[in-house]
Amino acid sequence: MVDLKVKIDNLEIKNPVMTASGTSGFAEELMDFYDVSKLGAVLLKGTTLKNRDGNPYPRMAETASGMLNAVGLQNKGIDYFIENIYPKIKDYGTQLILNVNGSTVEEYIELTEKVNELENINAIELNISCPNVKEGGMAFGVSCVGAEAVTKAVRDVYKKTLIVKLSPNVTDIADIARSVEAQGADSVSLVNTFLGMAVDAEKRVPRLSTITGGLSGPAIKPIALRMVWQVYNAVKIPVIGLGGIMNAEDAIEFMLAGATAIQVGTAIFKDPFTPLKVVKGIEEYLEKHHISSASELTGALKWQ
Amino acid sequence: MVDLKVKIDNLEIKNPVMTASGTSGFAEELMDFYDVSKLGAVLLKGTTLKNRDGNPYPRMAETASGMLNAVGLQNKGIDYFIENIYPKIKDYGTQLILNVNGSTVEEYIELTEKVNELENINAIELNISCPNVKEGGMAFGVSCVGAEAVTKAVRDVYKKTLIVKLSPNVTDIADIARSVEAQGADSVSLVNTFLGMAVDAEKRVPRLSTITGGLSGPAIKPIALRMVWQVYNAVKIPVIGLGGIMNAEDAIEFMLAGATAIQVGTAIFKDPFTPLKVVKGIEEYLEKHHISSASELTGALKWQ
Amino acid sequence: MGKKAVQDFIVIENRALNSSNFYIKVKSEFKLPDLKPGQFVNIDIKDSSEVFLRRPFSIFEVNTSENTIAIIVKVLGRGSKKLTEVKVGDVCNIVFPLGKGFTIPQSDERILLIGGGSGVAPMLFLSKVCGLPPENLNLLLGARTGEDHVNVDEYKKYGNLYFTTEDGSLGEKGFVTQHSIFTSNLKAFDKIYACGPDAMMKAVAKEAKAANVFCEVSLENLMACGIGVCLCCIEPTIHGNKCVCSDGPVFNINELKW
Amino acid sequence: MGKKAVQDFIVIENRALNSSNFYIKVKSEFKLPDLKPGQFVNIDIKDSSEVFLRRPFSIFEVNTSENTIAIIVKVLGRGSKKLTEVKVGDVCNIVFPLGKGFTIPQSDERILLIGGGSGVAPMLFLSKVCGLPPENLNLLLGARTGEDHVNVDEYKKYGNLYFTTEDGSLGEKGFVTQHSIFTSNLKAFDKIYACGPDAMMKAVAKEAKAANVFCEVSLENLMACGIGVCLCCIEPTIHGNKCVCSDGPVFNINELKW
Ligand SMILES: Cc1cc2nc3c(=O)[nH]c(=O)nc-3n(C[C@H](O)[C@H](O)[C@H](O)COP(=O)(O)OP(=O)(O)OC[C@H]3O[C@@H](n4cnc5c(N)ncnc54)[C@H](O)[C@@H]3O)c2cc1C
Ligand SMILES: Cc1cc2nc3c(=O)[nH]c(=O)nc-3n(C[C@H](O)[C@H](O)[C@H](O)COP(=O)(O)OP(=O)(O)OC[C@H]3O[C@@H](n4cnc5c(N)ncnc54)[C@H](O)[C@@H]3O)c2cc1C
Ligand SMILES: Cc1cc2nc3c(=O)[nH]c(=O)nc-3n(C[C@H](O)[C@H](O)[C@H](O)COP(=O)(O)O)c2cc1C
Ligand SMILES: Cc1cc2nc3c(=O)[nH]c(=O)nc-3n(C[C@H](O)[C@H](O)[C@H](O)COP(=O)(O)O)c2cc1C
Ligand code: FES
Ligand code: FES
Repeated sequence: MVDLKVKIDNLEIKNPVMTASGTSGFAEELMDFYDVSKLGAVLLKGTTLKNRDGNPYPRMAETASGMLNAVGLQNKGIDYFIENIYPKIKDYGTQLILNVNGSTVEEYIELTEKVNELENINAIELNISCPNVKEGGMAFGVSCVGAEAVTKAVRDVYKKTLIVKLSPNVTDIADIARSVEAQGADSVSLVNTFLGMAVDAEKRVPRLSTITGGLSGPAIKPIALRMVWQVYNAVKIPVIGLGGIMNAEDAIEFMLAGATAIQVGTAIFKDPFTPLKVVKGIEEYLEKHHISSASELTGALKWQ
Repeated sequence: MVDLKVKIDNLEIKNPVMTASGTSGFAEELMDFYDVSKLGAVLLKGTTLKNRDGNPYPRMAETASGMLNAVGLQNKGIDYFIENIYPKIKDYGTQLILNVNGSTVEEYIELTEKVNELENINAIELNISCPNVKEGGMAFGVSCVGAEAVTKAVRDVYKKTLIVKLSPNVTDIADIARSVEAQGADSVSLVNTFLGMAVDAEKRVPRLSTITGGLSGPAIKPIALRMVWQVYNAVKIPVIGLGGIMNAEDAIEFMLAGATAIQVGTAIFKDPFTPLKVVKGIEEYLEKHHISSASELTGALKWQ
Repeated sequence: MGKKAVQDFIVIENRALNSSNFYIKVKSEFKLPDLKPGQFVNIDIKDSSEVFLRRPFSIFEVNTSENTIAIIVKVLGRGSKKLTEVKVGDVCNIVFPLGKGFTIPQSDERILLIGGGSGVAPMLFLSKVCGLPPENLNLLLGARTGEDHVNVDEYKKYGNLYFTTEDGSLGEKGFVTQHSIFTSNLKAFDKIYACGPDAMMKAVAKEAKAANVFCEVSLENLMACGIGVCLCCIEPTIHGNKCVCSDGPVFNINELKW
Repeated sequence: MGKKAVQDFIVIENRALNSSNFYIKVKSEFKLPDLKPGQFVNIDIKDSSEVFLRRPFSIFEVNTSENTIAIIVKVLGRGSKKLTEVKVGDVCNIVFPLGKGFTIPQSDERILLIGGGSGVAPMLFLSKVCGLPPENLNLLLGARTGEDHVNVDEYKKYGNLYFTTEDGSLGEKGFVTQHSIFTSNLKAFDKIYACGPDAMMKAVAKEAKAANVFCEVSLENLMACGIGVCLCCIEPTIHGNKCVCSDGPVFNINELKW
């Protein structure tokens, strides 16, 4: 029997597989297919202080081995979540991690204080990297100063595990990672989507209502993997890797490059069972290679 | 009859289709398939002052809808080029553009002075964005200061059309584009490859000898297209767009987003005829849509 | 749990209905759940270097004893083209059942079903299973030319069939909203259902609203997930943005911001 | 110009030679150019969501009157697997002819051809066309077990056949370099040719070098373009890095830095 457990700071997770925020709703939809308690964690939909309608339709465009989205953080706000959703999902038997988003540092603080009160939410993922909102969002994530400011403010009020989600749309992601580590982040997750664009050549219009949107899926995997490797070599806190993971082999590549845990995003759209299949595949890989615990994979890449 | 001619500064090219540097050798290999005089321009292999052996094997890894390379500017140096290659290719009947690379500003200057003397080379593409060399290369391309320094130095000695090739591995590519425009660049081409990585999960080793390498192909197209759009909206000089162009439809998307001309790179590996097919496809598109000249496509995207 | 499934089906039939529409029937080795008109399936397009996401198709026919589902596929782009190239015996991976169906009319109601293009599929399914006396059910199908109409002779037994074509080659000339059964007295119907191109559904909805007749339409917004997790397929409604895939694809027109 | 082509071929045969090797024959509607043993073709793997680049395969058989080319494909990963699923009648897009061939021996020379795995293909092609008297030609093929050996009975008429298997189930037990014909007197050969796994070719090269016998090997470095423009397939030689696709794939071992 192999040991699949891994730890993100004090957070124990039963296996290294999480769903990515914005790609698995509030886990309820996945429950139509299988019991999410088999997953390490579910990253809940990006939540803001107030209701957000998000961007106009069309919000998505298919690209080569990937897709662009311009959802723009549509959600009903934290109070609605606490009253109407949290009670339904809190006993799903997996770690629930809320993805929190603000347009100002104050919003992040106010939001975090509310999440502090939720007993069954043991970690938050601070999204400072959403490319699909005009105010805040990625603006914080693309400079060390911005990333530091949000992380510090939230760290001061948030007592449980603080994961900061990094934007890949930067010159030096290791720099940003070091900055948020210095401000007390317990972990970093990367990557969020890459800012991209799609054009309808026949109609001569952009394919997204917002012209540009966030690229995800296997297309971005090589860049995401490189960033995880760079960040793993730059910080001491655990790294959560994601970006184009479609199967266990991809997940293992991220772990070898330095990830302690991984998230499955867009692959869920192709097959909602993907996260579950990845758990199984990691287990089989460990058995086949006579490795006793998943945590041994982290950074186990051999080079030079 | 539609008019395919476009202009990059004073450089007249018979159609907007160029081959990308490093993906079409010195054009000789393409001549085994067809007459390159049918193309707008051929971007010659990245050339340095002295001979460079490049990186060790393995230098490439296939990825989802793309590939990583770690060639590392293998070439025999400018003097070898001038003596042994230039005489053979100078009358190919298309614009020949040399891609020049240095590790120091001085090297760029010395190299450029030599290229100045070559009558049938009417433009250079300044590569400040190669991710596959340790010294120089991308280092210049990821900061405005670096990009400015090289561009200014080369502009002072180079009299013909100066194209600067930008790195996509930056937070704000429009910023870099504005910097090189201010230093006298006649045009910018983008994008070079994205820094990426691939791992062999079974062997637990990197797939490239250099661990990381440059990602190209359709996978990167949405990001490249977005960058072309941003740069087009930031500068007045003509933009040359590339990154994942596989067919005429892709090429037209780049032109609509703001490119005056486009380059075909990795697609040549799949089919050496791709650049020729793109010329034909653009011609057909213009006819079908009753557009009289290719230059009308530039920035013709309709939005808001 | 287990309300929805991802399952391999085997293709047992694939034939051209006309130049651009194909009839594809797939069989499961498992018992099918209850499937309602208006619901859809999300199909993995295998072996395509160009298609990344699944493609949604309305359920057209269901045979619960044979465990088969049939769909009508109109060739539009890369994915639908590829899908129509499947051969008998091929495996077809499907996520289902997705979305909510139409409101089933009561047995004494008079209804009008309007289908355009591949939108005929859910209309035909609904006319077959709603259990109305044929005289109460009116099926109006629109297309560009007679050739674009797929053969629906079989459906004569479920109700009255009417056609429009833009060139007048079959049925009345013009759009569905110009057909006499539509223009004469819309209030004569208790319920109107429509599926087809956006422009057609909007035209229908406008008249139905004016006549104050119950009307449901089935939307075909672009989808990424099909299961309500991505929020890409949204349609603005009076209750805010709703997901076409999970809150729809069937909407009452009074809810829409058309 | 026109020295190389990108052409659609039609698959006219595809059969399993054993559990992991397939024989695939394709036909062109155009006249084939002259094709030499050691040259290769670069094949587009159609309809695969996982394969992006072409895959190179050595030419195994050529029929210039029928305009057919045959290759032997060993299933290794995604691309080779997919390729072996082609059906008679399928279109197969090929870039060819690529690379330089082996040095053809003179008619009075004694040669030893050594093939391992899918490396048998160019060896068999060479033995067929080099025009030597059969007594001068020795073909030594290595594999893990007897099952891994493809049937080469036909080639008996071109020379002497020898086999090795790691488990001793066919021919001599061990690696090719342990076979008696190899260990007895290497100097008896004027020329040695080898194609197969790197380790095998390196072992052969070492002995050939020691015995000072002419030896050519055919390399299978990973390729992106296959036509000499990308510089991905390089092999260090005494004259610097050379492209396996355009300077090779055949190299004299004295040139290599092995
Ligand atoms: C709930 C639902 C039910 C459907 N039922 C059917 C059905 O029964 N039969 C049928 O033939 N089709 C049906 N469709 C539409 C079908 O899913 C699309 O035609 C198909 O996805 C097109 O894929 P493609 O790869 O061929 O086109 P692509 O190559 O992806 O696109 C070609 C062009 O069409 C546009 N396009 C693609 N899909 C849509 C869309 N859904 N709406 C508007 N424009 C689009 C693209 O933007 C592009 O410009 C349904 C769609 C939905 C959402
Ligand atoms: C000049 C030349 C001639 C060849 N002739 C033949 C032939 O006649 N018959 C034949 O069966 N094969 C031949 N090959 C090898 C063949 O091209 C590869 O087996 C094939 O490309 C593997 O593709 P894949 O998609 O199945 O493997 P992938 O899924 O791409 O790879 C599977 C694994 O194998 C490794 N791998 C893939 N290709 C190679 C390679 N070329 N060398 C070493 N490791 C590799 C990958 O790194 C990966 O770990 C030849 C190669 C060259 C360069
Ligand atoms: C439709 C969609 C919505 C997303 N919404 C969010 C979000 O609300 N918050 C967030 O941090 N990331 C969001 N993401 C980004 C994903 O969580 C993930 O970082 C990204 O998609 C890369 O992973 P993948 O390639 O596995 O999808 C979203 C992605 C998609 C495709
Ligand atoms: C094998 C290879 C070698 C390359 N060499 C160079 C080079 O020498 N100089 C340069 O500016 N770009 C080089 N590039 C980058 C390409 O010119 C191009 O910018 C990039 O590949 C993106 O375009 P594509 O997706 O069409 O290939 C190289 C790319 C590849 C794949
Ligand atoms: S398609 Fe994802 S929510 Fe509807
Ligand atoms: S594979 Fe491109 S140079 Fe050999």
